[in-house]
Amino acid sequence: MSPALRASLPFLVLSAAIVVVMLLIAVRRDHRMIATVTAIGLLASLAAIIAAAPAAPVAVTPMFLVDGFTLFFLALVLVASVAVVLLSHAYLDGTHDGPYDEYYLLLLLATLGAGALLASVQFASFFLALETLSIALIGLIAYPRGRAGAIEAGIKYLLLAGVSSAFLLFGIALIYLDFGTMSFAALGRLWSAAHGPTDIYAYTGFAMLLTGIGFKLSLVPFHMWAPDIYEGAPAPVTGYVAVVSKIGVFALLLRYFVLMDGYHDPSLLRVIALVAILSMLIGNLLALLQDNVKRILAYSSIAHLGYVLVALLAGGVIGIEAASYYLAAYAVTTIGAFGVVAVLSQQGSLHDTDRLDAYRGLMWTRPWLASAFTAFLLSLAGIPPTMGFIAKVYVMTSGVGTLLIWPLAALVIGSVIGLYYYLRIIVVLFSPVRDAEPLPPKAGVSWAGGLTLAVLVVLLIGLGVYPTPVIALAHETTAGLMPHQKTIHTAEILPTR
Amino acid sequence: MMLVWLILIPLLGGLLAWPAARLRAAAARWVSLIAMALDLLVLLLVWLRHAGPIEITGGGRWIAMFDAPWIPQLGISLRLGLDGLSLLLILLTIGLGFVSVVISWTEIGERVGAFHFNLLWTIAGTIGVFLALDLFLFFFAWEIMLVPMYFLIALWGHENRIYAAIKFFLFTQGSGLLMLLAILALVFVHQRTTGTLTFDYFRLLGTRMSPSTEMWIMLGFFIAFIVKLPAVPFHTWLPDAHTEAPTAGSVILAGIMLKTGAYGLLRFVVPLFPLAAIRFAPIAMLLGVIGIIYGALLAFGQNDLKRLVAYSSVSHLGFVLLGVFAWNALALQGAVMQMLAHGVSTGALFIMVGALQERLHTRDMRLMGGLWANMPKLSAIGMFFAIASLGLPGLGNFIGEFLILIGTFRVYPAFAVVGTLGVIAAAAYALILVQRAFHGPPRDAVAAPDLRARHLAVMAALTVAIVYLGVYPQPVFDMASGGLANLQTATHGVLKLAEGDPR
Amino acid sequence: MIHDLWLVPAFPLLGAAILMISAGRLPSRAVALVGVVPVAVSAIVSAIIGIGFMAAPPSGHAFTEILWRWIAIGGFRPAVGLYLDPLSLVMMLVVTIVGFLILLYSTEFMAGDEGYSRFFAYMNLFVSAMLVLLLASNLLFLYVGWEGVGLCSYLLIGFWYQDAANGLAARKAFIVTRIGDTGLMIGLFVLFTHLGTLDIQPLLHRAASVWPHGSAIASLATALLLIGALGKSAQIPLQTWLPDAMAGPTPVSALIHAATMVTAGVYLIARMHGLYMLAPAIQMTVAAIGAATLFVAAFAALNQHDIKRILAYSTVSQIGYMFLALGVGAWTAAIFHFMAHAFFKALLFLAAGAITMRLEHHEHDIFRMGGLAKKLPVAFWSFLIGSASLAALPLVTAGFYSKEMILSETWAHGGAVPILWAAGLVTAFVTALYIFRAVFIVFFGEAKTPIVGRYGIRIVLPLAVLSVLAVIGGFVETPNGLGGVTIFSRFMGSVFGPAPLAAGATETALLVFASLVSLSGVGLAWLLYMRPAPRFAAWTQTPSVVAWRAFFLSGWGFDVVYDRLVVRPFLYVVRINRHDAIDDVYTGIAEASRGLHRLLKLTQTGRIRWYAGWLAAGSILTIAVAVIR
Amino acid sequence: MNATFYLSAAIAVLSTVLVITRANGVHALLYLVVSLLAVALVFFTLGAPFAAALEVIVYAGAIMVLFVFVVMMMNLGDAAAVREARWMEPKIWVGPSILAILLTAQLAYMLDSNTMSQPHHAIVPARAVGIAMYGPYLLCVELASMLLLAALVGAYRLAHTEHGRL
Amino acid sequence: MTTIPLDHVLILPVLLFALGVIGVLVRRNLVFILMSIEIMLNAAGLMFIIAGARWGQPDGQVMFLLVLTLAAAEVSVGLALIIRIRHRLTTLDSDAADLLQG
Repeated sequence: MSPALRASLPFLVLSAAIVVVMLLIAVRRDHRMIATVTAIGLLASLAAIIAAAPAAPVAVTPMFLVDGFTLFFLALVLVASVAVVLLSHAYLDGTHDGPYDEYYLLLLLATLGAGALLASVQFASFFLALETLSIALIGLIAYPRGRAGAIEAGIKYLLLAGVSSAFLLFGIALIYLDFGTMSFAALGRLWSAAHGPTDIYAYTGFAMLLTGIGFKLSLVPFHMWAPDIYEGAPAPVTGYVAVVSKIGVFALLLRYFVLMDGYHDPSLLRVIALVAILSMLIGNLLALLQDNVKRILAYSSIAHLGYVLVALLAGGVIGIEAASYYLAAYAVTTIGAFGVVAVLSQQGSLHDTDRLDAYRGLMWTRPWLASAFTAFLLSLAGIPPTMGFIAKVYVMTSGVGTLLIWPLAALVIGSVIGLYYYLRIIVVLFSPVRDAEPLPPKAGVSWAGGLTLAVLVVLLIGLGVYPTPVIALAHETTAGLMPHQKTIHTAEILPTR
Repeated sequence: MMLVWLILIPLLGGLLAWPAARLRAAAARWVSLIAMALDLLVLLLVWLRHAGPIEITGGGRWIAMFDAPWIPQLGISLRLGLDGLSLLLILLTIGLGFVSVVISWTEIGERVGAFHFNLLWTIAGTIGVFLALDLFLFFFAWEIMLVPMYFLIALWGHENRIYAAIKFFLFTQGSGLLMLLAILALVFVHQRTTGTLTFDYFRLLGTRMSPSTEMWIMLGFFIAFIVKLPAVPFHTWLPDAHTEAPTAGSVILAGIMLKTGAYGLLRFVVPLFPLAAIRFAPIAMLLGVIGIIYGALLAFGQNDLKRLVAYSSVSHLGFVLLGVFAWNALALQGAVMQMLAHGVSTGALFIMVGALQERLHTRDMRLMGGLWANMPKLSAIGMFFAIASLGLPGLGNFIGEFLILIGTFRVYPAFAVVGTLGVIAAAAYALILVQRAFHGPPRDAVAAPDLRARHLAVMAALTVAIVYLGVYPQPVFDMASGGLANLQTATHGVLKLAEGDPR
Repeated sequence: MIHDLWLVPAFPLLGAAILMISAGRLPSRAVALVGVVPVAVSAIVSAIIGIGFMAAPPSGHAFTEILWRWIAIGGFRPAVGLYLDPLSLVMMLVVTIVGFLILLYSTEFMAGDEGYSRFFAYMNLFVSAMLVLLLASNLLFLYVGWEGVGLCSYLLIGFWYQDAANGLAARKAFIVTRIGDTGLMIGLFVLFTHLGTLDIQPLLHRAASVWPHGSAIASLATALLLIGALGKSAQIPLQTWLPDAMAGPTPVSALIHAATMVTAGVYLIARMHGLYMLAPAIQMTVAAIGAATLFVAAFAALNQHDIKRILAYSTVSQIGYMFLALGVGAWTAAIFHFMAHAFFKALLFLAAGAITMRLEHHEHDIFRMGGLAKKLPVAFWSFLIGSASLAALPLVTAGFYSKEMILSETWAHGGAVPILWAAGLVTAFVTALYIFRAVFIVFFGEAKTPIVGRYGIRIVLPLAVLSVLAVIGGFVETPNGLGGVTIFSRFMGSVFGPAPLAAGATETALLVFASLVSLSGVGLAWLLYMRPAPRFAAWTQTPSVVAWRAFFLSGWGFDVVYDRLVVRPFLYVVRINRHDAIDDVYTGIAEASRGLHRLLKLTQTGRIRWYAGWLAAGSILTIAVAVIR
Repeated sequence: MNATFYLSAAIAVLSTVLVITRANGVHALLYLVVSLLAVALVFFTLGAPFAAALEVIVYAGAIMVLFVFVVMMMNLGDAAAVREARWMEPKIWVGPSILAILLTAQLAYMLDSNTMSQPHHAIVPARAVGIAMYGPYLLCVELASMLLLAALVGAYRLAHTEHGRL
Repeated sequence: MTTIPLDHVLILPVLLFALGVIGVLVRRNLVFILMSIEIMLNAAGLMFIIAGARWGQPDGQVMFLLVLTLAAAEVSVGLALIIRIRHRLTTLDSDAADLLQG
C-alpha cells in the first residue's frame, strides 16, 4: 500500500461508509440498523487512523496533506460524530417525522467534509470541503421538517452561509490574483518573501477570507447567525454544528495561518486579535441574561472560539498544543452539554427542551443527568477538575508566553462574565422543583444517550485531572505543524503553478 | 504519601457520605465525622513520626514532603509539603471541620448527603491549598475549594443565597484568573532565564526579573489573595456570602477559607517577590489599615447580626494584611496567631448567630434584645466571643493583634498607630452586638430554648481553644516559627540587599 | 509564703470560674460562699505575705516570681510573672481587704437579684484582674489586668442589662477607657521598640541609662502611658464615663469606681515613676491635669442631685489630687491618698448604698431624702465619718493626713508657681462644702421617702470596719507638727526614694490654714443647707446662676462637646455608609454589564438581511483593520 | 475585442442593477440571465472559453431554469410584484447602499494601490483545464461529487413528503 | 489576444459583487436574496477567471467550475427550503422568519 493511500485510509473508510449507508437505505429503511452502521463506519474510520498514523505525514495530491495534525483533529471529529450519532438515535426515534435514514447519510457527508477540511493545504480543497460540510449541515439543521424553527434555521444558515462563502471566495480569488498560487505553503513563502506587507490585494483578500472563516466559527462580528441556528436546529445537530464544523474550520485556519507564517505580519495578528477580543467580550455579554439554554451555549461557543484564537495568536509549539487541547476539551464539553439537551428533547415536539425554566430542579428529578450537565457547565466555565480548566490554563499559558496583554485581559473579563451565566444555569438545575412546569414526558434516557454522556463525563473529569495523555498526543501530532520547514516540503511536490 | 492521604480522606469521605445519606441521614454525618477524625489522626502521625526535618536548599526545613509527576510536559508535579505554618492551618481546618459537622447535625435536614459531600470537598481543597508546593497544584486546589463552597451557599443558604453565592464565586474566580495569569507569567520568566519550564515552588523562589515585571506579577498574586482575605476594596462579597451561607458554611468560610488568602500572601507573595513586596508594603499595609477601620465602621452600622460579624472579619483580617507586610518575626507570628484566633472566635460567633437564627428565624438585631433572660448560656457565650473579637488581653485575638501592631510599629509606626485606633472601633461594634442582641428589655416574642449539649460542647471546645491561645500561646509560636523561618529563609538574601530595612 | 504570691490572684479567678461554669445553678447561699471566700482567702494570704514582707524584706525590697513563659519570639519575651514591692504590696492589701469587705456587704445587698451568681462571678473576676494589674512584673501582663478590669467594669456597670441606659453607660465606660488604653498600648510599642523589653524593672533601668533627662522619646512614651492612665482614672479629658458608670450596683461603684480600678492610672504612673522623672514636661502635665480635674469635678459634684453622682464626681476630684501629687513628684503622698481614699470612698459608697436600699424605689435623689439621721443611724454615722474623711476634717480623719501631705509637697514643689497648690486648696474647701451639702440634705430636715427593711450584720460589719479604717488609716504618716509619724513613707522609700524633708514652720502654717479651709467649707454648708437663707434660695434661682448650675450639673459640658465632635460624626459616617459604598462600584459594574447585554441583544433581531448586513459590515471592518495602518 | 469586453461588462452591470431592483420575479430572473450571458462574454474575452461555455450552459441554462421553475410554481404573480415594490421603499436602500459603497470604496482603494502586471494574454484551453482537473485537482472533483450528493440528499429530504404533498 | 488593462477588468467583479451585496440587503423576498447570492458567487467566479488569466493558469477556470458546483448545490437546497417555507409560513418574506431571535 502506498503511503498516500495508507494515510488516506480513514477518509476512504468514511467514503465507503457513505456509499454503504446509501445503498442500505435503498434496500431497507431501518433506523436502528442505519444508525448502527453509521456508528460502525465512524468507528472504523477512527480505527483506520491508527493504521494511517505511521504513514503520516504524506501529501495526497497537492490538495491534501495527511499528517499528525490532520489525524489528531480527525480523531476528535470522529469521536464527536460518534457521540452525535449515539445521541441522535433516541432523539429521532419514535417520532412521525420520518424517515430518519438520510440524517445519517448527511451526518457522514458532513463528517467527510470536516475531515477533508482538516487535510486541506490548498484553497480549492479547503473551499470544497467547507461547502460539503455546509450543504450537508443545512440538510441536518432543517431535518425536522415539521418544525418552523428548524426550517427557519435552515434557510438562515443557507443564505448567510452563501453570503459568507461569496466573501470567502472573493477573498481567495484576490489572494490568488495577487500571488498566482493557492497552496498554503507556497503562499507562506511568497507572503513573507516576494511581497512586502504593503500589498493591499493580499490583505483585502485575507480579510474577506477571514469573513468566511469567521462566519463558520461564529466569531464576532460574524456571529449573529449562531444563536438562531443553534436554537432552531435539533439538539444533536446543534452539538455537531458547534463542535465538528468549528473544529474543522479552526484547524484549517490554524494550519493556514502557520503555513503562511502570519506570525511575522502585525496586520494579520491585529485583525485576529481584534476578532478574538470582540468574540470573548461580546459573546459572553450576549449570553449574560439569556433564558434559552441552547442560545446560551451558542453565545458561549462564540466566546470559546475567541479563547482558542488566543492560542492561535500565541503560536509556537505551545500555542498549537494549547489550541489542540482546548478544542478537545471544547468538543467533549460541548457535545456533552448539547447531549443533555438532546436526551431531554425529541424531534417530534415543536421545540427542543431549551427553555431555562424547563431545567428547574433537574438535580432533584434526574440527578445523574443534572450532575453531568453541571460538570459540563463547570468545564465550560473553566473550573477544575474538568478539561475546560486545563484547557483554559493552557491557552493562558500560551498567551502569557507571548505577552498578549489585551487578548488575555479580554479572556479574563470574558471568563468572569461567563461564570455568571453558567452559574445561572447551575442555580436553576439545583433550585427547588416547581410543580407548575413538569418536564416533557419522556420515559428515560436511552442507553446509547446515557452511555455517551457517561463516557463524556468520565473523559471530562479524567482528562481534567490527568491531562497528560492528550497533551502528549497533541505534542507528538499537532505540534509537528510548527517547524514547517521540515514537514511542508512534502506538500510542495506538485506545485500548482 | 501520608500527605496525599490528608487530602484524599476528606475527598473519599465526601464521595462516601453522599450515598450514605440514602441509607440514613445520620450516616452521612457519621461518615464526615470519621473522615475528620481519620484526617486528624493522619496529621498527628505525620507530625509525631517524622524523622527530623527535610532540608530544602533555599526553601527551609520541612516536616514532610511528597513529590510525584503530574503533567510533566508543563513541569507540573504533585508536590506537597508540610511545615509548621501549614500544619497549624490544617489543624485549624480539621478542627473547624469537626465543628462544622457537629453544628450541622440538626441545622441541615435536606439533602444531607450532598451537603456533607460539599463540606468535605471544601475542606479537602483547603487542605490542598495549605499543602501545595507546586503553583499549578496550588491553583488547582484553590479552585477546587471554591466550587463546593459555592454549592454550600447556593443550596443551603438563606433568603438571598443565589445572589451571594454568585457574587462570591465571581469575585474569587475572577481574582483567581488574575493569579493564574501571574503564575504563568512567573513560570515563563523563570523559563526564559533558566530554560526550564516548572511550576515547582522551590525552583521558582529567587527567580530573577526586572523590578517592573516583578511588581506586575506580584500584583496578580496579591489581588487574588486580598480578594480572598478580604481586604478593602475587594471585600464586598464577604458580607453577602457570610450572611447567606448556612452556619457551617460561614464557619468554614470565615474560619478557614479567608486564611487561604493570608497563607497565600505569606507563602507566595513575599517569598517569591521579595523586592516588589517590600516596595509595595506601604500600600498593602495602607489597605490593611483601611480595612481595619472601614470594616469596623461598617460592622457597627449593621442590623443583621451575621453581616456585623462578617464586617468584623474584614477588620480582623486587615490586621493580618498589616502583619504580613511588616514581615518581621513578631508581626508574622502575630499574623499567624490572628489567623488562628480569628478562625476560632469568628467561627464561634457564626455558630452563635446560626443557633439564634435556628431559634428566632431572624438575624435582624432590631427584632432581638434581652435574649439573656431566656438564653443565658447562649448569650454568655456570645458575649464571650464578642469580647474575644474585640481583642481582650488574655484571649487569642489580643495576642495576634498586639504582636502584629508591635511588629508593624518597628517598620511603619504610623500604620501601627492607626491600626491601634481600630481596636477602639472593634470595641464599639462588639459591644453594640452584645447590647442589641443580648441586653436590653426582653421581648415577648422571643421565647426559645437555650443552647443544647451538642452546641455547648462545641462552644466549650472553642472557648478552651481561644483561652489557650491567649494564655499559653508559646507552643503555637514554636510550631509556626519553623514555617515562618522557611519563608524568611526564602527572602533573607534579597531583603538584606534592600537597604535600611529595619526588619 | 511569699512564693505563694500567685495564689492571691488565683483564688478569685477560681471563684469566678466556678461561678461561671455553674451557670447560675448553685443555690444563693453557695454562691455567696464561693463569691466571698476566695477573696477572703486572698486577703488573708496577702496579709500574711505583707507581714512576712515587712518582717523580713526580700533582697532589694522586691520579689519577682515568673509563673510561665508566655511569649518568646526573638527578643520579645514577656513572661507571666508577678512582682511584689512595697508599692504593689500596699495596693494588693487595700484591694483584697476592701474587696473582701465590699463582697461581704454585697451578699446582703444583692440578695434576691436574679443575677446574684453572675454578680459574684464578675466581682471575683474583677478582683483577680485588678491583682494581676497590680502584681504584673511585665507591662504586657499588666495590660491584661488593665483591660481585664475594664471588662469587668463594663460588665458590672451594665449588670442590670434590661435597662438600655445601663448598657449605654457601660459601653461608654469601656470605650472611653479603651481610648486611653490604646494610648497605653502604643506606649508599650514605643517602649519595646526603643528599650527592647517590657519587663518593668529592667525597662526602668534601661531607660534611665539610655534616655537622657528630658529626652523627646521619654516624653513620648510617658505621654502615651499618661493617656492610658487618664482613661482608666477618669481624668480630664477622659473623665466623662465615671459619673455614668454609677448605673451599676452600688458595691460595684464602691469597689471598682472608687476604691480600686479607677486608681489604676495612679498606680501605673507611680509604677513607672522612673520614666516620668526623665520627662519633666510630661510630669508637669500630669500635675496640671490633676489640678484641673480636681477643680472641675468638685464644682460638678457641688451641683448633683444623685447621691452616687456626687460621690462619682468626688472620686474624679480626689483622683485629681493623686495625679497632682504624682505630677509634683510626691509619689508616696499619691499612694497614701489612694489608700485613704479607698477606705473613705468605699465607706461613703457603701453607706450610700445602705441608704438607698432602705428607701422605697431605691431613691437616689438627695432632695427626696432628708431626715434620715435618726431613721438610719448606721448609715448616718458611716456616711458622716466618710464625709469627714473626704472633707479632711483635721486630726481625726485619714483624708486629712493624706491630703495634707499632698498639699504640703505641692507647696514645696511649686513654690514659684503656687497655682497648683491654690487649686488644691480651693478644691479642699469646695470638697467640704459639697459633701456636707449632701450630709445635711440627706440626713437632716424633713423625711420625704418612707423607709423599708432592716440591716443585717453583713451590711453593718463592713461599714464599721471601713469607718474605723477611714479614721485610723491616716495615722501611718503624719506631718511633723502632729507627731511626725513616717511609717508609710519609710516603707515606700525603697520604691520612691527618701521622702523630701518638710519645711518646718511653713508646713505648720499651711497645715493650720488648710484645716481652716476645710472647716469653713463645712461651716458654709451648714449655713446654706441647714439654715437656708431666703436670699440664698433666691440667688440660686437667678438666670445666670441657673445656667451655671446646669453647666456644672452636666459635668462642665464635656459630654455635649464629645457628642458633637466625636459621637455624632462617627454615627453619621456609619449611617451614610451602612450599605457599603464600595459595593456600589461592583453593583455598578454588574448593572453596566446587564445594560450592555440588553443593548447587544437588540442586534439579534432574527432577520436574515440584518445579519447579512452585519456580515458585510464586519468584512468592511476587518478589511479596514488589515489594510489601514 | 476590447470593445466587446467593455460592452458586455456594461451590459452585465446594468442588467444586474435591474435584477436587484425589479419587483417582478420573472423579470428579474431574465435580467439575471442576461447578466450571466454578458459575463460569459467577458470570460471569453479573458481567454477562458471553457468557462464561458459552462457559464452559459450550466449557470444561465440549468440553474436559472430551476429558478424560473420555482418562481412559476410559487405563482409569484402581480400581487407578489406589488408587494415586492412596496417592500423596496427608498429608505430601505440607505443602509445597504452605504455598506456597498464602503465595500466598493475599499476594493477601489485596493485596485488603485498598485497596477497589476498585465495578463499573459494566452487562451487557457479546455484541454488544459481538463488536465488540471484530473491531475492535481482530482480529489477535489471527487469531493465535489460528495458536495453534490449532500445537496441532493438535503434537497430530497426537504422537498419530499410522505403524504405526497408539500 | 486582447490588451484590456487588468485594472479595468477588475472593476467588473468588484461592481458585481457590490451589487450582489446590495441585493441581499435590500430584498426581502427569499428568492431574490438567493438570486443576489448567485450574483455574488458569480462575481467571485469572475475574479477567479481573471486571476487565472493573469497567471495563464487553468486553476482559475477549475475554481470557477467548483464555484459553479457550489452554486448549483446551494440553489437546489435553497429552493427546496424555500418551497417548504412557502408552505409552512405562506410567505417568502425573509423578515417574517424571525421566530428565532434575541
